[in-house]
Amino acid sequence: MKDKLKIDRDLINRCRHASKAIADGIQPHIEENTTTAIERTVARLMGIDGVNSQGIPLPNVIVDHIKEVEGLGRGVFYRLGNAILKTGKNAREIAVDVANSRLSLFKLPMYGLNVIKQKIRPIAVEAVNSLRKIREKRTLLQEKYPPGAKPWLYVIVATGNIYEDVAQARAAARQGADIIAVIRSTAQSLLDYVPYGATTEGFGGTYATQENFRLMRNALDEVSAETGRYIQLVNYCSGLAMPEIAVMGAMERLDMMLNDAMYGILFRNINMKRTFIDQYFSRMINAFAGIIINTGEDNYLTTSDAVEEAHVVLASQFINEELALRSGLKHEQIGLGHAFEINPDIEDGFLMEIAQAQLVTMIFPDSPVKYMPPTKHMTGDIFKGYLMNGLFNLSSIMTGQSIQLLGMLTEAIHTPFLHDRALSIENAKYIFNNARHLQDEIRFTSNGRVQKRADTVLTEAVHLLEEVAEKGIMKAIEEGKFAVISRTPEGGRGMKGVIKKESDYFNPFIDLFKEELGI
Amino acid sequence: MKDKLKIDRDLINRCRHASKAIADGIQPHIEENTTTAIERTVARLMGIDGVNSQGIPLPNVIVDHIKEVEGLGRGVFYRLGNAILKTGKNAREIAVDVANSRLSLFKLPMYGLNVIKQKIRPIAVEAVNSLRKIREKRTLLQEKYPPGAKPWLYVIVATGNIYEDVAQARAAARQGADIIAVIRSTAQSLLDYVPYGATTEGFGGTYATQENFRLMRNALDEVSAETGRYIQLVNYCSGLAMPEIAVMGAMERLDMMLNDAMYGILFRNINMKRTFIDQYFSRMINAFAGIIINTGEDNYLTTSDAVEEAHVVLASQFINEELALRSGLKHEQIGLGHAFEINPDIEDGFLMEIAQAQLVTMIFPDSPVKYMPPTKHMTGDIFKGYLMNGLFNLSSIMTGQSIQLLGMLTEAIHTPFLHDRALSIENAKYIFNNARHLQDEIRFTSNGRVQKRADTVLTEAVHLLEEVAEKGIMKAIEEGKFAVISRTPEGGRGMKGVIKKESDYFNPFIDLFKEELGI
Amino acid sequence: MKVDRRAVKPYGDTINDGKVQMSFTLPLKAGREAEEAARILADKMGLEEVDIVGMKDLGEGFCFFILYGKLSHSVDVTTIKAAEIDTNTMDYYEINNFIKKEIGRKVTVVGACTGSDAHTVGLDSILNMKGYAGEYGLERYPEFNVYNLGSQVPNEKLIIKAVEIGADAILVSQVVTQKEIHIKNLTEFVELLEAEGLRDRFVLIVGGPRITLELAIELGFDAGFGRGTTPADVASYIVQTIVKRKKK
Amino acid sequence: MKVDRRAVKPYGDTINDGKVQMSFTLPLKAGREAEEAARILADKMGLEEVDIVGMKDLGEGFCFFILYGKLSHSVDVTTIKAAEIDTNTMDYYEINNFIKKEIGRKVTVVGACTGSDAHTVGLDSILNMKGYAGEYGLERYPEFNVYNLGSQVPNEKLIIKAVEIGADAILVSQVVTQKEIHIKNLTEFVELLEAEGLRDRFVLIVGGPRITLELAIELGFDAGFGRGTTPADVASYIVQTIVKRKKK
Ligand code: B12
Ligand code: B12
Ligand SMILES: Cc1ncc(COP(=O)(O)O)c(C=O)c1O
Ligand SMILES: Cc1ncc(COP(=O)(O)O)c(C=O)c1O
Repeated sequence: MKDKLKIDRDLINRCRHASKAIADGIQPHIEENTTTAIERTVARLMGIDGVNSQGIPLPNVIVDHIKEVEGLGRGVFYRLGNAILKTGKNAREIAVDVANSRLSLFKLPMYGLNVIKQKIRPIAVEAVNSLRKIREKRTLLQEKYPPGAKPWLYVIVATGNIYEDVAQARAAARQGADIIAVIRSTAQSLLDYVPYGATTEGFGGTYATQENFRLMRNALDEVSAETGRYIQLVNYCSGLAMPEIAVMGAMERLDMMLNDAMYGILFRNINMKRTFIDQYFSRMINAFAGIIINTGEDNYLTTSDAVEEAHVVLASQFINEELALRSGLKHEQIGLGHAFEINPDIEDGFLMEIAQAQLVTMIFPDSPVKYMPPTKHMTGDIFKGYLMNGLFNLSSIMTGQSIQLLGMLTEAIHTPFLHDRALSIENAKYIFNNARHLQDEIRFTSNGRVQKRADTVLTEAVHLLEEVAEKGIMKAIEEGKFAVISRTPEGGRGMKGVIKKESDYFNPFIDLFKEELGI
Repeated sequence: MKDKLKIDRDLINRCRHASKAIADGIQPHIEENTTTAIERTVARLMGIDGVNSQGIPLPNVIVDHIKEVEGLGRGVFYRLGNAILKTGKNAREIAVDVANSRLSLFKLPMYGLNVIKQKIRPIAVEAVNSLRKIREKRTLLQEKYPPGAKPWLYVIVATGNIYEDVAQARAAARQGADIIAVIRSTAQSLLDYVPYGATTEGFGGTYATQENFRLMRNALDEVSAETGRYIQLVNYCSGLAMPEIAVMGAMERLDMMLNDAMYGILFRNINMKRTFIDQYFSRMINAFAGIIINTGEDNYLTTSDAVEEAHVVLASQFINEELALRSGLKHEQIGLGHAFEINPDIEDGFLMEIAQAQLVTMIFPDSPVKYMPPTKHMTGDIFKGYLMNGLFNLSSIMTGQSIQLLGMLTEAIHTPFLHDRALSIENAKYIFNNARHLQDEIRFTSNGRVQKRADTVLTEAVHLLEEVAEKGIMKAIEEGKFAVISRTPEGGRGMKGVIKKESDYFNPFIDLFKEELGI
Repeated sequence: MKVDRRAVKPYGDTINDGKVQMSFTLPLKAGREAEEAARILADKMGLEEVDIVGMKDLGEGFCFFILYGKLSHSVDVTTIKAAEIDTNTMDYYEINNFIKKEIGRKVTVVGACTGSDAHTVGLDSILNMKGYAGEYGLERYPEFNVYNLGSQVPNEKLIIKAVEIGADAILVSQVVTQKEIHIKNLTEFVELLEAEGLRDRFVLIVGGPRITLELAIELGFDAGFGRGTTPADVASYIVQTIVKRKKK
Repeated sequence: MKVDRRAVKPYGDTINDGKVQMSFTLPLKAGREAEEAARILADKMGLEEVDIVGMKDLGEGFCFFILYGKLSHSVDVTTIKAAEIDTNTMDYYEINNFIKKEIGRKVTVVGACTGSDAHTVGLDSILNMKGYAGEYGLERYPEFNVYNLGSQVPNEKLIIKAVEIGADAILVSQVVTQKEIHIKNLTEFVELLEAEGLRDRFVLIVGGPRITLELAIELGFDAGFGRGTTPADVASYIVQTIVKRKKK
């Protein structure tokens, strides 16, 4: 693809350079600490699942049990491994016993850490291998049922009831959707655990549970086989349980995960220290599982103006990219967020939209951009909304996007109805087909409005990134540099879940993943 | 405007050359004959209007009266002028007397033609002057209330009831429409007269009558004054009464008229000999009245495929242009018809659409193209229809069109409802504003799909025009070269209304208009 | 998520939620009064939890509404007896063979756009060689004799022609429906036929985008064909109906 | 073309033509049965001359319909008494002056997005400096004390804060309405206030895109503000209501 925008490569290099400095600034913090969520993830990887009699998930039960007595500075692996060795039971059985107060891990005599490492590591290796098999199964299935052509049609289901979701998802996939995202019930990201089992009562979305993942995966596998087109499944791995959901997704063969380095901090007021640690491990799991992440830059534009804050979106994409690479994600796995949110009343707004959309694909040529539809400026005028979605689709096909989250004509009214989604698929198919090669056929006028706009956005992003690099990301967030939202390093939810690693901290999975991912 | 398509100028020259030959071929026929419709028009210009007791329009009464006794080879001016001189009554009073059988023009002693010419010419001059005043009034009003920016938003009203039409037109104009077209009741073009008075019963449209013109003109003048934007009024001057309607339009200050050299022949099976004569005189009147004509090439695409027959549209535009110029129309008054009718299911159909739309504005830079919306491929899916109208609007703003006939989302269902039209205006405003300068910002890839398509269409048009020039337009129509419809020179309605001019034929208006128009 | 066929309701995202979208214009200025009027109308239609999501003044004392609501009505589909074309669609080859075997002579049909209707494209799709959606039209069938009279044919003229050529079937196309002009025209056509005692001679068919089977039957036709009809649908119906009548 | 205000009907292109557009999905496969079911439902809603212009199978046993019809119902608008905000909107300067003159002290308000609702943009448009559609928010008004508690605030917490700061008005924002979650949450809020005997201390306001005045009043609020509300609308209402109550 020729550079249609004549962008200054040097500006891009400066952005990448600043992003590295930003990541360097936060890396020590990430490595020196663990979190309750990470330890619950370790518990899950060791095989713990289910809930106790009060419905509390067993990973929480076991982690809280350990935390209460000795803190989590050594991680859960040590006590759990010891118990396995001592009792001969598997991790899940041990968790059940602990939950029933039939067992305390602290009443058992202790092996030395090295012994445990040596003897229990195979269980961890086994767990990792089984995730690998799932990843391989995806590869096989995608060879057998190749995914559709890009831009992929990405639609959401959000009925609150997994069984209705399944029906809606199957219908959408048959109509031509390539990707189904199950939206989570409102505020699930604030839960410091993952709900359990099939659920039928959510608001604005359906709870992310492993059973719900499984039900949807099975349904979509059926449709994949039927249509000969592998249908991808998406859920959300952000919030206080992000690494846990990552591992659940890896187990149930999700294909994409919403996962952003800063989303929880900015938009859910989750503690930043906590989030930076959790995102690192969760992304490692995503990376290993062959999952494509979707970052959340679109969210900036729901509260900020898309013209004024365009450069913040771009700056955040650079940061997300750098942090993702450090977790072992490949460029192809980094679905950067972008959104069509310019006020429709602005003269030449469409030119600005395509300028930025083109800019992003130019700067991140190997990363699939996840392009979000108009939401903020949608109104009850469903006809106009349908048309705005059409321009959005056109912008995508004109600028070579990859992942197209389809807009709903009823965006301002309700979560999508069955036919809203069908109409959105019809919209995208029509536009994509009817303007299939438009991107090959147009060039932008030299130094015209489009090129100038791209240049402005990039230049402003450089300045922002260099400023952030200088003061550090935590400080920058505190100063409200992102989306005009200010958060303090100690504020927000989940701070208590951050635990300083002790010298004998051990988490076999970090090493296994690092090795595999070559980081 | 730079030539975005890199078209071969020589091909254009060949097209114009062939069109001249085609026009030359038909000109003698036009000049040697008159028609009943032309003579009725002369009667109207002399001041005859109204109906007899059976509702037959007085222009028909008088023309039939003369025709019956002596044929029309000398025209009506002679007998009418004589009667005015002899009776001292005006033309209208004479017509009323004839209608009531109180007078026969043939019972009056005759002056010599030269005497009549000399004495009655002032009445003709007076009539032409009053038309000139109307044209000047338009100029004044347009200075006071400048028309909106191009592309002009052109909407139709078609309730069948002039009073409902008026309410709908006023609403549309206030919402932003620049042009209101009152669609005629079905098959009015087959009437060999013009209905009279305000009408409230039409099917699929409202009768074109002078009173209806007047009512609508007044309503729009009010809105023009209110909004400070001159609202243009359109009606149809095609069919068996085309020159009569032209003069009615001139009298009531219409601003545009549907008027095509071949529409009636092909789509209404009106005799071709008749049509070629009528169109010449009707266009002369349009030219003098400062009216912009709208040719009807869009009609080809309702029965033929828009991809296969694209070149026929272009060829017809060249012919319409040449014939219009010969009637004294200026380039600025020739609104050439074009339509967005490519099947929406075709891959890259949008590229073909913009190729042709751009081609037309390149070839006819001073003629405002009248761009017709999708109609044929519209279905009951009003959402998709609304979107197709959006792409149509985008195509227009991308290629610099002038007159945008807005598509209705309910095109496949009913003539427009009030809110259908409001939605169409909203659609156009959004797209035009949001992509205002897109045409300045894009260039087409050299030798890409768009450029190649334009070249193909033009090349095929050259071949068709040269073939038609060789065999003559009548023969070509007989062979079905246009829209695959075949008509014979003697077939179709209205042939009987063609009358060979005698040596002493006289029509003062032709001379007056020719003089004024410099032809 | 089981559908109760005795009480089927519209579906948005939860079974039986009854969700319906609606839009209309009222001859009232935008405002609280108009909004309330829209709500009352929705209420009379049986909508609950009415949500007026769009209200737009159109000028001239009119206001456009877009709304959503939950329909309280339901329909018992187990009792529905939808009129159904009682023949099945065969393909080009099957139809020609059927004629040869079961009728033993060519089938003659005559078609026209009647009254003031000039929309020939629909009828042509059924009758002309070229056909529709990639399927040949009846002219292409060796076993059919086709007379296509084209547009704006008076009812009388069509009947005279049908008698003259001894048509098996008459095909009427009606596309313009404004002010119910098609109903008037079709009714007149059947009355004319009946007055002449000719009704039973022909298989009587009407088609057009707004034509339904119910309407056709109500107006005294044998069948009606709407949007998306193919030549084979029509040909199959004609030949099978001819044979059925013969057997009676 | 005279509108009879005692029998107002929807308008397409002729007065009283009753034309209405509708779309919905039925849990039935596309086909004659589904089409008939759609028609019956339209009939029950009071539509005549129903024209099903779109029918599209969506898979999984669902079918989407688009239809037009003529509504037989009409509405007598002369009897409509739409609840109306009984104060009039003043501008920024007028409001501040009004407070100085008529109240003589600063007005304190507290706002929150309650329950699980995290949509702060709407409330912020009313309260924050920046405001909405070019109009300043209440924070910018010198005569207002504003406490904006932000998102996902439990009802109890909001009430405690209101009491603590001696608020004149409480502003609740509710945007998420799926499964009527807002009704539940707002009802609980008013019940809590009433249980504590605090209801009459405050001007109680709720806002959000799906909120109507009727709903607000029904739920026990003083006023409700929907789509397109401006800060001045709300400020005017608050200050005038305070004065009215004082006078009583
Ligand atoms: C093309 C067209 C024209 C062309 C017609 C050219 C021609 N030779 O046919 C022209 C430009 C001449 C034209 C003119 C007018 N038109 Co027109 N036209 C259309 C248009 C855009 C497409 C119709 C079409 O060709 N469809 C494609 C065919 C294949 O579909 P179909 O007709 O539905 O046919 C299928 C089935 O219905 C069925 N079928 C049809 N007939 C028959 C017959 C039999 C026996 C059988 C078995 C089946 C069958 O089989 C076909 C294949 O599946 C429609 C809008 C639309 N998108 O539908 C308006 C439309 C039909 N026209 C309309 C109007 C009002 C007019 C005019 C009256 C406007 C005017 N005042 O001048 C004029 C006058 C025409 C007249 N006297 O009848 C209105 C009708 C409104 C209404 N419901 O009453 C429409 C809906 C546009 C609108 N929204 O205003 N029109
Ligand atoms: C922006 C947005 C978000 C942002 C919110 C950011 C933020 N800090 O506010 C983010 C991305 C976080 C978000 C998340 C979610 N959202 Co959201 N979101 C929207 C969106 C696109 C725009 C809302 C908006 O900002 N409008 C602009 C403001 C100015 O308008 P407004 O809110 O109507 O406010 C005006 C008036 O209503 C009034 N007003 C509002 N509040 C108040 C209060 C008072 C006291 C007064 C007087 C007036 C008043 O005055 C304002 C100015 O005129 C809408 C869709 C849409 N286009 O409407 C969906 C939408 C509201 N979201 C929706 C959903 C479901 C969610 C989620 C639950 C999805 C999920 N499962 O994750 C989450 C969770 C949020 C939660 N826990 O509440 C649904 C709600 C469906 C429903 N009817 O129940 C919508 C309609 C989208 C959809 N179709 O699915 N969302
Ligand atoms: C990265 C990311 N995570 C999560 C979410 C939303 O999830 P929740 O409401 O559970 O925080 C979003 C919202 O769009 C997002 O962009
Ligand atoms: C040039 C021209 N004249 C007339 C008409 C239609 O008028 P009528 O139906 O009265 O022939 C059209 C239709 O679009 C047209 O293009």
